[in-house]
Amino acid sequence: MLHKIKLPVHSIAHGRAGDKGDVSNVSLIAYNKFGWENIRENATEDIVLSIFKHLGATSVKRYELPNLMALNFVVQNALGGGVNSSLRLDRHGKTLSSYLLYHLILNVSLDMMPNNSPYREKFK
Amino acid sequence: MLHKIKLPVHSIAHGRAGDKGDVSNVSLIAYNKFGWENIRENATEDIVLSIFKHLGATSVKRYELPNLMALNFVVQNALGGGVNSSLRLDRHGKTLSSYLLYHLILNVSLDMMPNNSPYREKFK
Amino acid sequence: MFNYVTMSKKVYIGCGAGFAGDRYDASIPIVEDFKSINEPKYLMFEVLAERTLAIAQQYRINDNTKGYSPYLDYYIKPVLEDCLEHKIKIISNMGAANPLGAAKRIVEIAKEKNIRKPKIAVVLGDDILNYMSEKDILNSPTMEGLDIKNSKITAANVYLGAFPIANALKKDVDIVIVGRSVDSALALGPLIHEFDWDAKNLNMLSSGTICGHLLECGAQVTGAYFADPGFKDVPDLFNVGFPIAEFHENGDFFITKPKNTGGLVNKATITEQLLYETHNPNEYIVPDVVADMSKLNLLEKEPNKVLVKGAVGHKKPELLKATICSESGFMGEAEMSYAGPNALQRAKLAIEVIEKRIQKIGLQGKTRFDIIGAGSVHFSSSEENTYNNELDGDYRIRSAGFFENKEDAEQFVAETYSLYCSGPSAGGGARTSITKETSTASILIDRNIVEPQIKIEII
Amino acid sequence: MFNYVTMSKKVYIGCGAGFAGDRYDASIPIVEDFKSINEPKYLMFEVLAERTLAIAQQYRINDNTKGYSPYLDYYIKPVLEDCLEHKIKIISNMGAANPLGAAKRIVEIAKEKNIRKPKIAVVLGDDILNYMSEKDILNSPTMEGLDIKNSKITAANVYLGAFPIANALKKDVDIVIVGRSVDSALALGPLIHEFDWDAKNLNMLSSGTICGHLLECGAQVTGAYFADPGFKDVPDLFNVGFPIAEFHENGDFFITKPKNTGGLVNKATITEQLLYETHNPNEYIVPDVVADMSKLNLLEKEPNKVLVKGAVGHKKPELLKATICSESGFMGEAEMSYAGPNALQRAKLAIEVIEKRIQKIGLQGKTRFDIIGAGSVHFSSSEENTYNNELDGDYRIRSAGFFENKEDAEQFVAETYSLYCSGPSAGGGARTSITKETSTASILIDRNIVEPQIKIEII
Repeated sequence: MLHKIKLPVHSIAHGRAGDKGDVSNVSLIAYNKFGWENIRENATEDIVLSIFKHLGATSVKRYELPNLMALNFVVQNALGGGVNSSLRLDRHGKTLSSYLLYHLILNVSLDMMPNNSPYREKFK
Repeated sequence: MLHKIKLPVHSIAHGRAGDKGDVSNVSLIAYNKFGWENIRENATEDIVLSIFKHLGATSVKRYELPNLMALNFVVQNALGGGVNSSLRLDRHGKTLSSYLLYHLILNVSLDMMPNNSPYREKFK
Repeated sequence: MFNYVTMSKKVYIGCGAGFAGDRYDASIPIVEDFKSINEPKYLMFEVLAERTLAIAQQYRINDNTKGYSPYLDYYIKPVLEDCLEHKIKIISNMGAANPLGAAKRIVEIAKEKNIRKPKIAVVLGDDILNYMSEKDILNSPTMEGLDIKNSKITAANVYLGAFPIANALKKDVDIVIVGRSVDSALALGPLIHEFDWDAKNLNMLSSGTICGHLLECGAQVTGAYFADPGFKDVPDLFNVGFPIAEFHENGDFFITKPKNTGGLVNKATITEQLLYETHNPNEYIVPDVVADMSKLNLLEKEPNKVLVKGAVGHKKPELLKATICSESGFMGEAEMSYAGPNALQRAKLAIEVIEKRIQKIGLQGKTRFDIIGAGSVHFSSSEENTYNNELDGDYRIRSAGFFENKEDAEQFVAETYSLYCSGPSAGGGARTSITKETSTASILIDRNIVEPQIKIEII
Repeated sequence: MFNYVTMSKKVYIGCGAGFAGDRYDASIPIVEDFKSINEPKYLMFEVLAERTLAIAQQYRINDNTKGYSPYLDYYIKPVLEDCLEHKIKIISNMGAANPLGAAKRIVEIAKEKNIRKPKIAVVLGDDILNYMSEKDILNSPTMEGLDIKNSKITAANVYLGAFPIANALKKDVDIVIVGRSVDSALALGPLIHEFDWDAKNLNMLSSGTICGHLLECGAQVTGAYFADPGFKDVPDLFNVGFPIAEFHENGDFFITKPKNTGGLVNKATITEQLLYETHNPNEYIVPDVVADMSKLNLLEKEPNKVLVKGAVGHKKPELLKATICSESGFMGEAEMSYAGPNALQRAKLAIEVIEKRIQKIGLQGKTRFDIIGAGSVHFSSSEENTYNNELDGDYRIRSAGFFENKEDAEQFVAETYSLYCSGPSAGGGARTSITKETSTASILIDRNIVEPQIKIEII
């Protein structure tokens, strides 16, 4: 089994955030099937909810798209009221994808990463 | 002679910046006479000019007020054209005092500092 | 196996704008590519955000020739002549609160440019204030957004589907202008028209909807809003090509981009956009179909050209979504920078000063304080951020507050501005702004109320 | 030794505003203190920045009853009644481009509040457009600021001295309103009047000027704009007391602050303010005297009360400074945030995109790009900053540009706004603004041209 280290999910997946009212959706898309197995197993609704909790999130629903190696998280009440009533600088929550990519820490092995990933240095 | 270490002048002096046209003045006021001797000797026109050079400064004139343990630096052309023609966020250059306090590094001993200075920890 | 090169009728749809502030010249490379294509070709512009309609309604009330997208001229002028000459049909929601006004303005532009008068179809019927009472609107079930029971409604528009656009195209027009429609309908409408689908072709309607969904945010599907240098690199982002869909009669489609443009189209860029503003990917609801993305397959056929296939469609919904806008006071925002030694502590003290002043002068309103450079978009100033920050450096405080009255919002921002003389040491770069706010809510309406009201006018 | 408690005639001067955006309620604690003082007492408000006059002129041109400080009501209303009742005379440059209009507005406020009509003296003569030709103005020697030869002048005002204010006070008025005067004259005027100094009392005029200079920025002398937590702590900064000078007939004066207020008055706070906007401290030039600070001594007599003595004065200048304002196009500013992993690189890419777009669309104008959170106020985005920053974190790009036309400024900010769909990954929180710009230049005028034009009117 390959050596694993704790890294932000940014090392093995990417994503984008969208908003509708006070509901945010954040996608998490693996770069390859090894990364996909990791996020499918470990990027749970509970852990994502705990990450967005401080923003007011009350629940998270996860959807899977195995064909596309993608997860979609629908996060309730994480937008401070939504674009029309939020006092946040980022009223749409468009930066929330970055927040998840940084704060979701997983055990990651080299085979989950793209070939050119700067995170490969961490294994040296 | 007391032990000296290199520290920002922020440890032994304070100051304020003002603007008139494209001319900035930045004061440097020692907390006590030991600090005053240090800045009077070492906060030269040349070193202050070199610190403000990247902002476009072309010359620095220094004035002394020994009674007040204060220096006043008049810096030409450091405001990107002055408040009416500057594209800088800080069009008045009001934060330039902080810039000098951080970037002017002097040899500092404990007796030059106020009694409650957080910089005292650096000597431990 | 289906031969995409020879066997198929193809329809081309380019997207020249993905939101109201998108680049005005983005459609030009699409039009250039389309000149050498002989199949049916369409250029869509999506420029209508949720809140835009409330502002547009206000413009219309002040001047009944206005109320369409204020950016109409910017988007239309660069390409109108080429589109008319090369039979590229324009489909857009630039109509906003005044679709007829938008059409008239386009006719004027043609006259100014001394080119032939375009034949324009205008779809009407989205403005439910024309046929529902304020009481019925306020008593509709709400989907999302605030409680609207006590609101003064400034706009109320139902999201129309793609069939009205398809019907409009039957009138052999050059341009179709709508007000509020689901964004993907700007693509689905032409596809219904060209392939002669009916309401029961659910898989086709689903594929057309997904195609429209991928196109509707402009370059977000062609590598823009995707780049993360070193991790996800995108060539020549500044020159990103806006998307073109090549849609085949079997329901499969390609997403690609114009020649000689930057950007990137691959499975990753498509997947990010596919899930953008999507909730349940098995049930992506639009007026014409419930699209199911779960069986989708993406195939990178050649560089910057991805095949999308496998869309499944379920029965259309009985209820349509409408967005209600109402006035909601004023937001004040103000900022001030602190830099250099101990800057973070001075920034924090500045916020303490503002908060205590607000309390002292008795200003009532919801407020929030951030320190930009210390995690502001993810943490307010009262939270510990989880990024690595030093005490020294570059911090910018931001105060934001909602107030019923403009005067209170002005007083609020003045409390940040006055830090110039009355705050911590060496603050600089103050900026303040006051914005009139609109709040929105979504309601659900029986489609049988809406459908009889949809009308097409030809200009 | 001079006994400050018993021997001396004393004059009290408080400062209720140090700039146009200062706190509207700052003067209330000063007025409270003054109620129990029987010596002559004055309340000054300094609210006129360099550029303010150009804007005020525009207001006056549009409506000849306007053009005075738009904040007049905010500053005057809270204290007018108490000032009239307790013989606290108000001295202010709220007149801006229309001192007579300011006086009339104050009379109206008194009427609205149902209090006695104040007797107001108005000093006229600072507006040199009334008595100098545009040609003579443009051919005057320039001191600082841009070349003004090709400018369209929007305002031109000479800085008057303190004697006109003193002469106005001889008319036994409650309030003196001026337009453009040197800020320190708002204090020196009353002192000349009370102590009956003439133009040859150079040391006295110098001490009064230095006193005015210390007061003119409001709380900047009483601990505000001074606090640096842990290094220079200031009690209750949010409630900082605005300054009061106690001026004695021997020319010495104390700087202190009202009871029950926060803030701090000590040698350090005084010295910072003394050198604020001072160039050569041996030659602080105002119309009435050249003040010399080099022999000044500061003595901390009791908590928050500092004695200032030792001012020396030299002969007044022959030339007076005037500020010329002219229109200079539009500034566009726009911002967008990037946060989280690799945020700094995404922010840098965003700026690269904007810069290349500007080049591509051929927008002409001076531009600048910053990354807030990465040293923005001290470094532009093209410079290496010297603070400790990580790649990850919270960064906000800022684009700024000057353009002759508003349309170009709008196009410029649109290039940042369009990053929402066309920029790097996960940008958020865009804001844009367009500001009409004024440029200023300073010229020198023979005082013999100005002095015969100074007039005092009583309202």
